[in-house]
Amino acid sequence: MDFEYSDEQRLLRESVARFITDRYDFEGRLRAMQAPEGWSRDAWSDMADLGLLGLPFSEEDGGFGGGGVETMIVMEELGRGLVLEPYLSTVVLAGGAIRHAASAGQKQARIPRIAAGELLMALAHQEPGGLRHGPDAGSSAERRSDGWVLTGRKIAVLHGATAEEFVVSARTNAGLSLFLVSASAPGVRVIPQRGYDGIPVAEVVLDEVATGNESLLGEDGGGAAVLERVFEEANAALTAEAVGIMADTLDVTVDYLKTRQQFGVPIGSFQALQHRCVDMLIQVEQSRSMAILAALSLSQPPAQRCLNIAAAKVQIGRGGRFVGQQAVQLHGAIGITAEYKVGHAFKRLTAIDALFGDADHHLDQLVAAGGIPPGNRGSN
Amino acid sequence: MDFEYSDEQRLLRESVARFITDRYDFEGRLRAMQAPEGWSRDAWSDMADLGLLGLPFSEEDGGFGGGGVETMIVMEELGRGLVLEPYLSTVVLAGGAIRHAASAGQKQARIPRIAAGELLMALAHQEPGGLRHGPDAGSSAERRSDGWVLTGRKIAVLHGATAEEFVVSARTNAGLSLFLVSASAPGVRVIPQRGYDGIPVAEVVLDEVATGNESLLGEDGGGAAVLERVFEEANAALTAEAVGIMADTLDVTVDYLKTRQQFGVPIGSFQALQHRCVDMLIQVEQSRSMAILAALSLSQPPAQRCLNIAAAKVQIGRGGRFVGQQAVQLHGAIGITAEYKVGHAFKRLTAIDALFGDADHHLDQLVAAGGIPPGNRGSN
Amino acid sequence: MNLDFTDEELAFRDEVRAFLAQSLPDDLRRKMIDRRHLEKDDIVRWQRILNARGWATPNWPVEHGGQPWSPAQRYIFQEEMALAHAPEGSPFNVNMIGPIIAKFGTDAQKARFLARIANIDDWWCQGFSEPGAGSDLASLKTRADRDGDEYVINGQKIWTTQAQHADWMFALVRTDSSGRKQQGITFLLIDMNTPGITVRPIETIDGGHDANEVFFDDVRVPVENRIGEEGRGWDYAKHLLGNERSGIARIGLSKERLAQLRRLEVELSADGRLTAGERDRLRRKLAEVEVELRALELTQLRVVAADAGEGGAGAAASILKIKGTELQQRMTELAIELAGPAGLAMPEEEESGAALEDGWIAAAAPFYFSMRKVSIFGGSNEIQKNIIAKAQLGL
Amino acid sequence: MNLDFTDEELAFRDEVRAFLAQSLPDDLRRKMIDRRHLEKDDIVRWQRILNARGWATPNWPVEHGGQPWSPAQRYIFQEEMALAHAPEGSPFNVNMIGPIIAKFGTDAQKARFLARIANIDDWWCQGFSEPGAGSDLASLKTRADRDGDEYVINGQKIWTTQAQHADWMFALVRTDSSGRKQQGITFLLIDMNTPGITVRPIETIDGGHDANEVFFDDVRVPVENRIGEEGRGWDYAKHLLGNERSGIARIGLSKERLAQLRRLEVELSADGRLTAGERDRLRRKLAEVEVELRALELTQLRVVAADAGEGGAGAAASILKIKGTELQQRMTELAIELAGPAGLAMPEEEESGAALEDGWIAAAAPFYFSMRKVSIFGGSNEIQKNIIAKAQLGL
Repeated sequence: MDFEYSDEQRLLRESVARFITDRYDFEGRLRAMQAPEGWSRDAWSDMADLGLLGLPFSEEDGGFGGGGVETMIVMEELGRGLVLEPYLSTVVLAGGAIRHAASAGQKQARIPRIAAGELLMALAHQEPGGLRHGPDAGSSAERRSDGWVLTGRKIAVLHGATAEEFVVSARTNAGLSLFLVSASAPGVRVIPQRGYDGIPVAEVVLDEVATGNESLLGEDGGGAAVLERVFEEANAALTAEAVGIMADTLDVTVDYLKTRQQFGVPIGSFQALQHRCVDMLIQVEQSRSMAILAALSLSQPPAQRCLNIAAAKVQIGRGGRFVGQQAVQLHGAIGITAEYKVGHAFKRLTAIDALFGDADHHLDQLVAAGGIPPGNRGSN
Repeated sequence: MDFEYSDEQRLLRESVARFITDRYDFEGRLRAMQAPEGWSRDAWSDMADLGLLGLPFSEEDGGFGGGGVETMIVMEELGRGLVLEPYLSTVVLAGGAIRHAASAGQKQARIPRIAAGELLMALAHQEPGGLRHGPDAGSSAERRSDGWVLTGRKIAVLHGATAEEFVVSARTNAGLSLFLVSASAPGVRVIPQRGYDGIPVAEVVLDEVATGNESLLGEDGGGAAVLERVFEEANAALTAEAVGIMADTLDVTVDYLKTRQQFGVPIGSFQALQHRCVDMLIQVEQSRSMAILAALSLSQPPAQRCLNIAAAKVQIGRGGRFVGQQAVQLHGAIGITAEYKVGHAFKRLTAIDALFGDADHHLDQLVAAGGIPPGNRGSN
Repeated sequence: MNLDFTDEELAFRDEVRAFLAQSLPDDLRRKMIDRRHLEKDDIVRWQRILNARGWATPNWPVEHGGQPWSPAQRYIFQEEMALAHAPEGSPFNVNMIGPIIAKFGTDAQKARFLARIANIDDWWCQGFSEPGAGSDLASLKTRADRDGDEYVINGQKIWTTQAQHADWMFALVRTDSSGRKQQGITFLLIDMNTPGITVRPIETIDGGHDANEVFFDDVRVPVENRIGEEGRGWDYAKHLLGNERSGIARIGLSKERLAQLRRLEVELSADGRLTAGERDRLRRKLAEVEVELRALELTQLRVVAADAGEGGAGAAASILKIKGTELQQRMTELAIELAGPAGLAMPEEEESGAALEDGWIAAAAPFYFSMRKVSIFGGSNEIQKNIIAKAQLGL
Repeated sequence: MNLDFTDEELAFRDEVRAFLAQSLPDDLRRKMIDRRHLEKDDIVRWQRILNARGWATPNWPVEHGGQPWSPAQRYIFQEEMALAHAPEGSPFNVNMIGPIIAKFGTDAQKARFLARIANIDDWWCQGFSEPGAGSDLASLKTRADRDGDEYVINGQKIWTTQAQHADWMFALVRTDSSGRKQQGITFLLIDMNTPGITVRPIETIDGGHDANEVFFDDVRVPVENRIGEEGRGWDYAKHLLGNERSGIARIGLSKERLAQLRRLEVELSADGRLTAGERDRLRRKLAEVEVELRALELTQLRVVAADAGEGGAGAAASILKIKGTELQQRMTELAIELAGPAGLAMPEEEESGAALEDGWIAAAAPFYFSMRKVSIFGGSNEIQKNIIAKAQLGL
């Protein structure tokens, strides 16, 4: 049992933290958000230089062989900066699908380019009119002699407008399957939208998009299993991101309470507000514990992994909502302006809960399984 | 739309309030509780003299024709005093069954004696091992030529040890039915117990108890409908009692916070504790509103009545728990001693939630019905 | 004691319903249902329809265009307005400056302003908050120096809702800094076209631009635009904040939203867009909200009745504000939970919600974010608790 | 970074398990499962079994009978004790006065007391709280006046848990009233058989009599029974309150209770004593508690690890106390909800819970009421929040 970072992990943390401090202050983030693409290619390039974009890929595939803890470290710091760049979409989501399902050739064509910051990808899975979360889709992929024809409509595609290639879920005769689809393929229409949390999203319409045989990612009919794995990793990553946001938001709020004067004293001297901050701190600490559990669970057997991460998502969904709402409330009017950080943090925490199953969804998973299995600390 | 009491109602309130102030202070209550029977025959006699015991019975039956509002007024004041006497068991529960189901002869034999404080009764319905609440029972009543033979076991019989007669629920061939059973009938065994809220309870064992034909209360097989009606009235009454307890408990707590000094100031000057008291006040006011709704619903059609009262029980179950727990917490150690009032109030509020369906149970009723029907303020 | 409406009240309700069915424009109703942003023109149009009927300013004194309604009638009117999806009028015109001028204004001020306020010929905004003086309103610093028949105003207001549309502002300004901070505050009416006024919009987290900073640089206001006496502005403002206790909880709106969520639950369940578990939980959450809302509705009716009767329900308005805003916020939480990831995309401002399928999904997030303000503005819920603790509990 | 136990730690766990399976008397285990009141003899008997194994005082310095365990081992030991339904020892002996004497006592005090404390040859109680000095502990007034080689004590302590059994009390008394109230406090060891001591039991709302008032009337205590220096008692007491942060959240106990509730859910569902709706809701409540409990367990492990490593997890002990007590209380809420009206009847003290069918029902209410104290005693949760706000957040 050991909660210490290794020396390498400590260095990783310091380098990402320095990147945030030096290159990604709140004003810089606002400028990036207001730019046409809604994020910064320069920052992305810096992240490539820091080695972050290849982090979770194996060394033989051209990455750095990082595991759950390394991703946790990166995501927490990115959370502190409310980073807008397509790390989750390209590295964790599309990159995760590639790690778990791609052929050697498919990997070779993509992972080095992702690690270098040259290839942007996105996962196009969510559809309108279905359940809010789950590894299922109504889009169709019909087999043709020379490949596949995809038809369907995808929404909430994170960073969809700047993706060069999509991982698309669609139903074949064999079941849900994944496909690599170029954004410039005929029949693909991408409608950019603003996400409420500042992360650009897109609607992606696939109108009889013909793709070659090599577009199938993983086994025909094997898409759901890959997606579930990817969602687990995404949720572990989001949990860490949320911890970074929550911790930073608490810091910002406490600083504000120390500075802001009302009735002739700093409002931080009011006990009701102090106790609210303590309640926020408790949520931060509880969430941090669960982010660690989620990160360390990624290397565990499926049932353990799945339920530990579900439990983590429950905690950060609820804790994140509390911290976000209270940070806004404690700031008063300035908390609801777009010119100030906490409002953005609140919105991002809201989005994190909504993505890949909210707290209630994951609580249902735990209920169905009869609770969190024991044994994450050695066999029981 | 009118929230004012009539002059008669105002007088009733004043007279019950005076009885509590003059005759039922906390020390007197403690003495009554520690007496062998666990309550005071003198106080009961006073309540008879005040006309409270005949209140809900019609004038032609020997009562005073009071309605839901009158019972609400009485119960709220009794709640303020944490009154231990068998008002709920004799007048509301057993008395309610008699009002709704008894023959003229059965009424005549009992109501005047109840009103005079001479007849104590109790409802023996709850059984071990079943659901926590519902109008069903496993006890049996077999038809004989000259009457019935009852067998079963009843628990949580409020004021069972001092009852002269029980209203017993038991299953006949026609379904659940109610019977009037003398406590001294052969085969009846009454085991007195202390209730955690100070109200005595009893276990009542019926071992082949033979009763006459005249023991059937209401129609053979008509027991469930009568019980549901009685439970509605009991819940409306308990809601009002809870409001009295909550309001008094808030008063006691606020007074304590004004008096108790720590760190050189009254602890009522601490903002976190002030805000907690405000949260309690909000629960008191919300609960009072629902007690009024419950009282006024008793004269409405069944669906409206049932669901309005369910909603009221949800509110006082949750509000009562909050007020009780917080009152204890705000008092600190003195809150958990048996020598001080708030601990007793907390326990009684706990019991009120548990009786006749707790907050969750009644929420389920609302869910099953699709919500509270509109229309309590005129047809919609 | 009873909760039933009298026959007269039921007849009044039918009259209100009939009027709303006939007179509320369909496009406005649609916008309200879709929770879309109302333009100034939308609000003005509806206000004038109400005004033509004599119902634009029912709470004003009868001699200035109010209605002699009982508390029950006022309650019915508000509830029916909300259930019919009618827009609310400008609170600044109808609930704030109108009653203030009617009560404290000179005859000249009444003649000049009241009818125009009722018809929104002038659009008003409220200049109270300042940077550094939010909940501690009395510490405001914007100065008004007397110069002959004019005050010369310098300073800054902030969070001024809809100042960008406003023709007039009613403002608190400091005319004296020597005494207690509540003293030396004066209540002025300021023409927004006066030279020296600059309005800068503030973007809020819901994507809206209704909040503003307003800067005053030697802005000259005639003394005749002062309400009441110099230095007594705090008293007039307090009167205003205590106003409208019957509407502060916005029960009607919340009931309408709850009804919409109930419809959604049925619709989404039927379409297979909720699992059985999700449906059960949603139903429980709705039932929980409904219990609290019903309780608050009755609490409000009790407050209204007490105001009409022996008067003074103490800090009741603060209770209504706290619980009412909590429920409004809770309702938007339920909606954004239901929207899920589909709700990530923000509608463009020019986009028509009605044109979108599932318009409620597009509206869920902006509405959730927007409603955070209700527990902050008008005295934060923490301030309301301070008020109750002091005024009602004596702590 | 990893959460797995090492092979050595797993072997240690097996050793603890085997010991508990073999050595914990069945009647004690049964009493614990039924949440029945433990007699003094029960606790003493078990403590001596542990002491014979060398495990009665693992957290003490090794030279005084402690164990050189790693934080993981301490954690494993506590968890296994709870899961096996082993009684907790007297916290006053094991966690409080023992470590204090080991750290601040004279050699003579160590020789005289420590072995007897470990074996509960002497039963200790804590004399800190006074009427009027609860959370504001430093304002205590019980006086100790020096008279030759003795202190003469006059005053009153209150809420003294198990004073009725105690042979000795460790107490804070005032030896100087001139300076700051934290100064002038002295830490004394008082033989409860000394003339002038009166113990009066206080009944608590759970029906128990473990709380007491203790009165001192010219009670003479030899100066040799003073811990450390006169006037520095506050420092020693603070050290004590910061102690035992690894156990304060009582995770093991809560896990055992959660497991019992899970078993109950299965059993009651199978018996048809829960409707489908009740079962679903109970399962959700249990899952919610489990998430929080798992998070707190990890938080505690992080605190323990930080203590062992670079040290100082700030106000972490207060966080553990707040959340830990909330969860303990929540668990008892779930049990009393399940008990329903059947839980109204209080068990008589002499009644054997095991003899009752559904012993958990009889235990539910007393346990629920009893657990209200955990958020009050040892510094109320409000005081803990004050501590965190100041120490950790700098507010």
